Amino acid sequence: MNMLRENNWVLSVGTFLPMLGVVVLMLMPKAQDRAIKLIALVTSIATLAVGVYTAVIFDYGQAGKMQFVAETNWISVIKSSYFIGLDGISLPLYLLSMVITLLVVIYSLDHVPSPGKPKAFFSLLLVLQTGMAGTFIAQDLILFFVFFELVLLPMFFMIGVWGGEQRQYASIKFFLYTMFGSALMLVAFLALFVKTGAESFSIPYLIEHGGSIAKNVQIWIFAGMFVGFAVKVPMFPFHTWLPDAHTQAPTQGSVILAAILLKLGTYGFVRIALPILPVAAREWAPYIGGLAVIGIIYGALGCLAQTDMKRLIAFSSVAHMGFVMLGISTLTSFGINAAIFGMVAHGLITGMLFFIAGSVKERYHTLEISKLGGMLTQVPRLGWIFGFCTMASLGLPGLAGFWGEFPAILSAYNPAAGLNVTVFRVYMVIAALGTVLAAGYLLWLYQRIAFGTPKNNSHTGDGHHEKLQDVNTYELLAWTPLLIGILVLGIMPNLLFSVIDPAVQATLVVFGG
Amino acid sequence: MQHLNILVAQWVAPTIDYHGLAPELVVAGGLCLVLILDLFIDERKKWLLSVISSFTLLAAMIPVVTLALSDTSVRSMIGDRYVVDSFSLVMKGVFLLSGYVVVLLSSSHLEEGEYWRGEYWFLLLSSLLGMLMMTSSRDLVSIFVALELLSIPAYMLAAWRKRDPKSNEAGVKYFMLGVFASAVMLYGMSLLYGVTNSTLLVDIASQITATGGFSSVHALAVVFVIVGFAFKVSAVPFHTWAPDTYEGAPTPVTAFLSVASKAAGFVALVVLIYSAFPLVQSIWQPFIWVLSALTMTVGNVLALRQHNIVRMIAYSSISQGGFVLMPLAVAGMPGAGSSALRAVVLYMIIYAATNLGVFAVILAVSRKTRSGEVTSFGGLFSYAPTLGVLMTIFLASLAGIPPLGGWIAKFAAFQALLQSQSTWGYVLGVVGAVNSVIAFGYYGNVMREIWMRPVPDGDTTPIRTPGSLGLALGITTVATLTFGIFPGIALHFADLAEIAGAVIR
Amino acid sequence: MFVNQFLFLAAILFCIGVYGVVARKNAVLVLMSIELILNSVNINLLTFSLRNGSTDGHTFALYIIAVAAAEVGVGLGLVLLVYRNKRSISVDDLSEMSG
Amino acid sequence: MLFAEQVLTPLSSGWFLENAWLIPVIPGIAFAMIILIGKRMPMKGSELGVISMLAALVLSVGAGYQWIQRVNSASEEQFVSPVIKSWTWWQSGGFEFGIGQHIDGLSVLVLLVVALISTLVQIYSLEYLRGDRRYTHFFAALTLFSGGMLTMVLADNMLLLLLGWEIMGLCSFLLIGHWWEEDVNSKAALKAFLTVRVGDVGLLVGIIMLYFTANDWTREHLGVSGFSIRGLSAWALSGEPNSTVIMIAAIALFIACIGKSGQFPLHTWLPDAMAGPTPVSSLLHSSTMVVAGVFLVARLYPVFFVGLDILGDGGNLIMIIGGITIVISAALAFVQDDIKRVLAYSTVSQLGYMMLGLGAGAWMPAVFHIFTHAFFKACLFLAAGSISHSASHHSFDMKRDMGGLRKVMPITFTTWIISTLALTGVFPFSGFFSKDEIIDNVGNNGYGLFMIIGLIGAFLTAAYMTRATYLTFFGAPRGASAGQSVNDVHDHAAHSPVAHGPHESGALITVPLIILATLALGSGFLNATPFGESWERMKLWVEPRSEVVVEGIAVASESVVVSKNYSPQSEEGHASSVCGSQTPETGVCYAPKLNHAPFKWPKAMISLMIVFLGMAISWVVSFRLYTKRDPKFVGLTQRVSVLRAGHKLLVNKYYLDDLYEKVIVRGIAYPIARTAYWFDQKVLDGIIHAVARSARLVSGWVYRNIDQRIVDGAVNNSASATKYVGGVVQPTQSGKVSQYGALLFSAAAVAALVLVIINT
Repeated sequence: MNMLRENNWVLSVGTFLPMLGVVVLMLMPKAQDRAIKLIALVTSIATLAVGVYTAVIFDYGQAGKMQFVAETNWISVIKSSYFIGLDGISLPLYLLSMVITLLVVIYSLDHVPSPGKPKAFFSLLLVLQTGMAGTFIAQDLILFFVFFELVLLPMFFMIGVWGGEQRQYASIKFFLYTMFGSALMLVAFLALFVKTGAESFSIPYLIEHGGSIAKNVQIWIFAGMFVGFAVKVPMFPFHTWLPDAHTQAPTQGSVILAAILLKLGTYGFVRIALPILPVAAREWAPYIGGLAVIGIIYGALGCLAQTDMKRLIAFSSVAHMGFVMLGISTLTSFGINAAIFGMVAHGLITGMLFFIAGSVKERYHTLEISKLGGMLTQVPRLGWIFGFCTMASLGLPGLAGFWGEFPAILSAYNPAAGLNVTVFRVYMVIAALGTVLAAGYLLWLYQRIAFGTPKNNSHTGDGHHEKLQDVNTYELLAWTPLLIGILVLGIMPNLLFSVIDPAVQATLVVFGG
Repeated sequence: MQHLNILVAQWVAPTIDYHGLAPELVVAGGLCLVLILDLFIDERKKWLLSVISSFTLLAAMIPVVTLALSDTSVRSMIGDRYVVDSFSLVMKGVFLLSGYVVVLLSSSHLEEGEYWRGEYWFLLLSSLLGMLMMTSSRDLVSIFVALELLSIPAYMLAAWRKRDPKSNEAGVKYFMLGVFASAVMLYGMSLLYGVTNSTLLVDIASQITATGGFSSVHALAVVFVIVGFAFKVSAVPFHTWAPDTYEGAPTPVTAFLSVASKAAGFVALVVLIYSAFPLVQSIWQPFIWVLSALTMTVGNVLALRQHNIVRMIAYSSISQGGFVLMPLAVAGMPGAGSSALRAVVLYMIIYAATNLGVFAVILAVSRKTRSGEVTSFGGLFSYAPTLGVLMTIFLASLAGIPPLGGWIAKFAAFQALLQSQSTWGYVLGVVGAVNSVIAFGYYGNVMREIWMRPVPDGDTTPIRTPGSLGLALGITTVATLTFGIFPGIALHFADLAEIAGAVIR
Repeated sequence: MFVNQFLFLAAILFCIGVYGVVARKNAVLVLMSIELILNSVNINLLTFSLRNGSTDGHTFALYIIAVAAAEVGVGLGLVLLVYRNKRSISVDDLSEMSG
Repeated sequence: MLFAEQVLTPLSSGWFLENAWLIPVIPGIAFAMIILIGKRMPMKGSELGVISMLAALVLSVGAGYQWIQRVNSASEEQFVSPVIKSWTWWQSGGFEFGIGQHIDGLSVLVLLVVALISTLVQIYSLEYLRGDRRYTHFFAALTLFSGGMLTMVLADNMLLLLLGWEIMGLCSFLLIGHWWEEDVNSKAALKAFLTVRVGDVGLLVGIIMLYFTANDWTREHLGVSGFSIRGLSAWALSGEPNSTVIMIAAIALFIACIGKSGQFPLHTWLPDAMAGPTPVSSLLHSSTMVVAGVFLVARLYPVFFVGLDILGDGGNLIMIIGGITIVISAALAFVQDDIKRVLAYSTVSQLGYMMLGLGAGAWMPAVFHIFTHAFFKACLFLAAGSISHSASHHSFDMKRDMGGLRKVMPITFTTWIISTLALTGVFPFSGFFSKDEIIDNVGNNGYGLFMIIGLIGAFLTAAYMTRATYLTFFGAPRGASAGQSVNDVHDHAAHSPVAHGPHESGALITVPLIILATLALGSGFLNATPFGESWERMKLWVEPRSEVVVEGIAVASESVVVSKNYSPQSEEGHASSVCGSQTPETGVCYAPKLNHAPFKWPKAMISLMIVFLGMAISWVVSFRLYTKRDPKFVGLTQRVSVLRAGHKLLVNKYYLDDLYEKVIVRGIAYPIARTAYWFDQKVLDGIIHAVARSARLVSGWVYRNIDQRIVDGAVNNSASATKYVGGVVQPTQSGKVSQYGALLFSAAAVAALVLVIINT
């Protein structure tokens, strides 16, 4: 794989700039509330600026190639190097992580969750940003693993310290689950390393040599990676951490979790598991697809059983990520394109939904669906934005969600050569039914929360209606880019597809075209 | 007798390479100085002794560095019985630096209690001297002498708080079991001598299967010898002393025992395995495999139940020991030898830095809370954020979370296992992976206390950390972070460490 | 040579020593049992040394005797310490810490 | 057979045709503007909606005019190729998705209908919703709906069609739930969306199947993707498709049509959708949106033609569904008291006619019925709205709040009567020319049974409309129409008609009514079969000619087409074509060859007789029942058991809603969802907890057994051990040196023993 190495400083700067912010924050006295927020804001703006600059100088004509590649010695003894690069698959996710972080910071300017401690909160946020961005640019398995794990602790604390009632349980569960997955993943990485002759952890190198590993060995190694990534996604039997983590996490945590963290898993499949172990991927694909559609239906059913708004949105992630995984499991470039689009779209939409859930909680002091109602009369702007996101989430054509969902279903009709067509067509129909269920639970949610008349006991104990504040400036600032993104990507999906496609094609070369 | 006389007549005094022995000599000189000065120094100026001790250790680092830079890569003395090779130099560095950190940890602790300071420093330095010798010993006799030199002062250190029954208990348990274990080990050594007719490790290596195959005596000898050091590294089921001793001993001593003393055990184990037993791997490999799996698992599950922080760390360090044993369980497999050695050395380096950091925080916190309960860490982050963050870093490092030191250590261990490409290696790898998750259960519990729980007694006065403790914290933090983010540095030293004359590659 | 007899003697001493360590409660008796084991080791070493005709075994035995003396010294010191605090030298009384 | 090579005349085109894609874009922009600045406009954004609809109407008329010119420019046996423009929307993974316009007669026809009725309804709404608190939102949604519908109509590929389709669904949801403060409305909105969405699964599946099976062929022969409507049409008639695949795809697509067009058994949402404001019912749920399903069948007719074997022996799915729908919904209309629900069931029934026509190969009459039905049904709804707005005080209950209104509301009454006559198919109103044609053609194509169903439907239609007319306009005024005050249901703050009592509505309401009534009266003459072929303008302009077209990829949409023409063999003025009956040897077909029934007065007279009979019987019964309160009739349904059972069945809407809600949703989905959640919480999480618990158990077990038993057993020291265990609550590490020592040694001994055994 030939690579472009010009301007290779941008990625490192973009990734580690937040760490600089963390260092500065560390030096700030705790009491300097405004200064702390300012530093966090400036850092994330600067990071995004670097990201945007990266996107500007990105050579879209060669989106299939690694660009801005930097490679220096890191841990030469174990043949791992600091090897980073960006291609069309990474670019959208890389940028998304920066955008989401900035928006979360903006939102947090006004909404540092209880118990406060803005210094620690913003520091963790920025550490998270480095971890997320780094995962998307790492081209070395060890580097990938380090970044992949780097997000764990900050998220653990974010849930555990700033979360809801059962935050401690949720945070430990989240952590142990993910840790379990990544421990097996690490073993799989090592096995891969050894089986390719213990030469290098570089992903391009492994792509070149991974195909030669014996089939049954590939299957086992893939199994290890599968568990690691599937926990993060999360796929059906490994998903039970997600509702708890999402529900208990503070709004900001939920947003980041939904928008970026879940994508680390799916990204891992696309970037690592599939291209390096094509033979095993073929063997596993039907099972992944099966778990994906189970996830779609199961997540939807889970949603229907919820009484808590945030938990419902959390379960909807299981269903939506099912579509993403279905796209991936087809092993076709179209399916994977759809999957990556789905990741971005889900990031925007579900991130937005969690923002809204946070604002609802803040205003009504509850997320019990039965206690909410009439949002449109009390806070009409919030209600309409919520409606917009609901529509986007249920896959309305013309909004971003559709372009992740529909092509994924489409691709399942014709999976890659060698996969059982009948099985995937059954998956397709089930997934299509899933879209109805999605419409069902989302509209049902919307109907009960936004429509109707406000419940008397909804926000104050004494039955007295206080004037609820509609969407405020910080929220508007934080949300507008997401809303615009949902709309623009819905109308012009090619903006994204044209970037992803060459890279996906390049990735799938190992499958023989 | 006749024979003996002839031999005595032929005896030529061995030539001593003073450059090679310089680190030991410096430490020996330092401890004599401490012993003598203690007699003359006024009680109020005893802090001078800690300064002398620390400078002794730093001074001993100088010859270690010059030896590392000198052209002669291997210096062997006394008929190859005492060897200064890259492995021993790296480990000497580890011992001296961790000794230095222990001195930093001890000084404030000692100043506040009415302890017998002069003797404390003397014993500490003696034990360290034993460790330095252990790294270079390549003969059963010198290994035994080094072992006792490092152990006997440690027994006394454990019982250091004379009036405290817990401390007494710690010392007696440690002593009784330690002596018993070394007696068993000696019995094994005597059998080993019997079947190989040599106490020199390299000779043992070549003689042990010279008769072709091996008998039950071989197996008994090898197992008993290994048991002696398995006790030292507190491998399950030879771990029973460790929790009680760690809990009862003064905290700086516990730090010393859990880091330096354990590392010394591993040094001996590694030297024996690589120099003396490479050809009888079918005996020790399964043994160490079982020890490793048991140690990780039992250490973890017992740690989960602890309420005392030091006791919890004791079990944690038992389980960490299991991870160090992990690569040794496949060290005899073709192709895995050098990466196993690297993994062990790396693990010891990083574990030393991290675990000492944990103890530094425990010491700092207990200065305020005066409690050993895990719950005493409740709300630490709210009143002592720096300590809270540092403790989090150390615990996360122990749990093996990137980008902190611990992960690369675990990584290297796993790598060695998989490098062996054997089923047993893979199985142990999975056991290790599962255990690294379980371990987070108790590390996470402490983190939870620090970050998410209220302060138990509501006392949120900030903690004042004395300078020496702060320095220790600084050193360990920097090391933990640096080794994690740039693992190349630690790996570089680990990779350099080669045992001269080792048969396993 | 009566090598086997010496070795048997050493083995028996070793076993008695181990039994003593495990079964005796009195700390001093435990110490003595350990001495028994060390002496069985010495007998072993000397026997092998004589059989093989090398002096290494003798040397080793001398070292063990010297170190054993130091060990016993420390051990008795510790026992004394315990006795002062607890007025008992039963090792089983030292079980304050457990779990 | 004579193969005549001839160069056909170039087809004319024009600006309006070439730029027809602007038509949906205009409302789209208007929608965005209403959302953004609507509230600040003098008329709260409604003017933007109306203006955009007027613009769309003008463009549509222009396009229609130029399309007629284009048809006229073609020679008689020439295939009038649609004006197609396409751009690449996005591409990925070897897939290319286009966006573009596809204008042919069908598009133009529906375009005109949608643009015209949207315009009229928006004008009507200016008055009808005046003072509504979400006035702006209403116009925004209405405008967006028009944009979506126009997009769908003009779409050149299935994906774009899907986009328009879903936007319509969304707007339907928003508009039905416009007064969402009331639970009923929001529930109806939800129901409508979900029911349609169930059908949409079929659309998704169908589109996907067609794409994958057709793509290679369309790429090769036409250079378009498998989403292209033109490509799919040609592919379906090429003899290429596997009959099973195309059948499944057609069924899948038809399921979507069932949902959207309210066909049996998914029709239940449509009557509930009447919870929306009347203009919405008039626009979406009678004249335009609900015909989307019919439109889809007409649009992809070749696919259905081949896939479902239209014109084959016996019935096919479309006919059967259409036929069932006609009768069951007409029957339901009798038990409704709500005037809008009567009209809703009537709509369902009329959609059934359209489906029946399409299923029976009567493409042209069915499409023409879309056209005529739109006018008279929209008019009826608006008239109903006019009544509720100005007379019955927002009530739609005919029995309670209406009656005798013909004198109070003469314009409304007149337009209602015209539209009713059109609906019932009385000559010379427009319905006669379309509905009667459908029935006629069904019979002509050999489906006698379905023709009888059609006639029964006509009878029922006449009867229930007479009943509704009688209840509304004749007899004595009741309830609100008599001036009694009722609780104000909707929040029409500024506008309160209670003060004036029943009166005629204002010009903004009556003018659209008059326009629509005029069209209901006159539009039938555009395709007046009885007067000979020269009157069949619609057929000329709209029906695609089933000619074999030979065209190169490069000249796909060029005007000059070289056609290998089969010799015209005149049968009712049409050339016989192989299209649809066999595989064209060279070239492609875009439309199957269909028959047209020759018009015969006697047949028409029979159906007219049936209609009049229905009216007469219904009039008599209504008069006796509602005015005279004749005891023979009143309570008849309670007295006669057969009638009672039938009545109960009808009142309960055949229990279909119960089936869906009680059985399927409550009976199956909720338990499954709850079970799944239970599974999640108890089993999956349970496993996790069990693992955690077992880890603790293991640790406990290790304590009790490893640390304790082995130590105890090895050391003969049970007495002190028992004491120790008794003293310590939690069994823990014993803390005793001797036991530690025993453990140490026994472990070493066991290890040595095992290793000795395995090594020697």
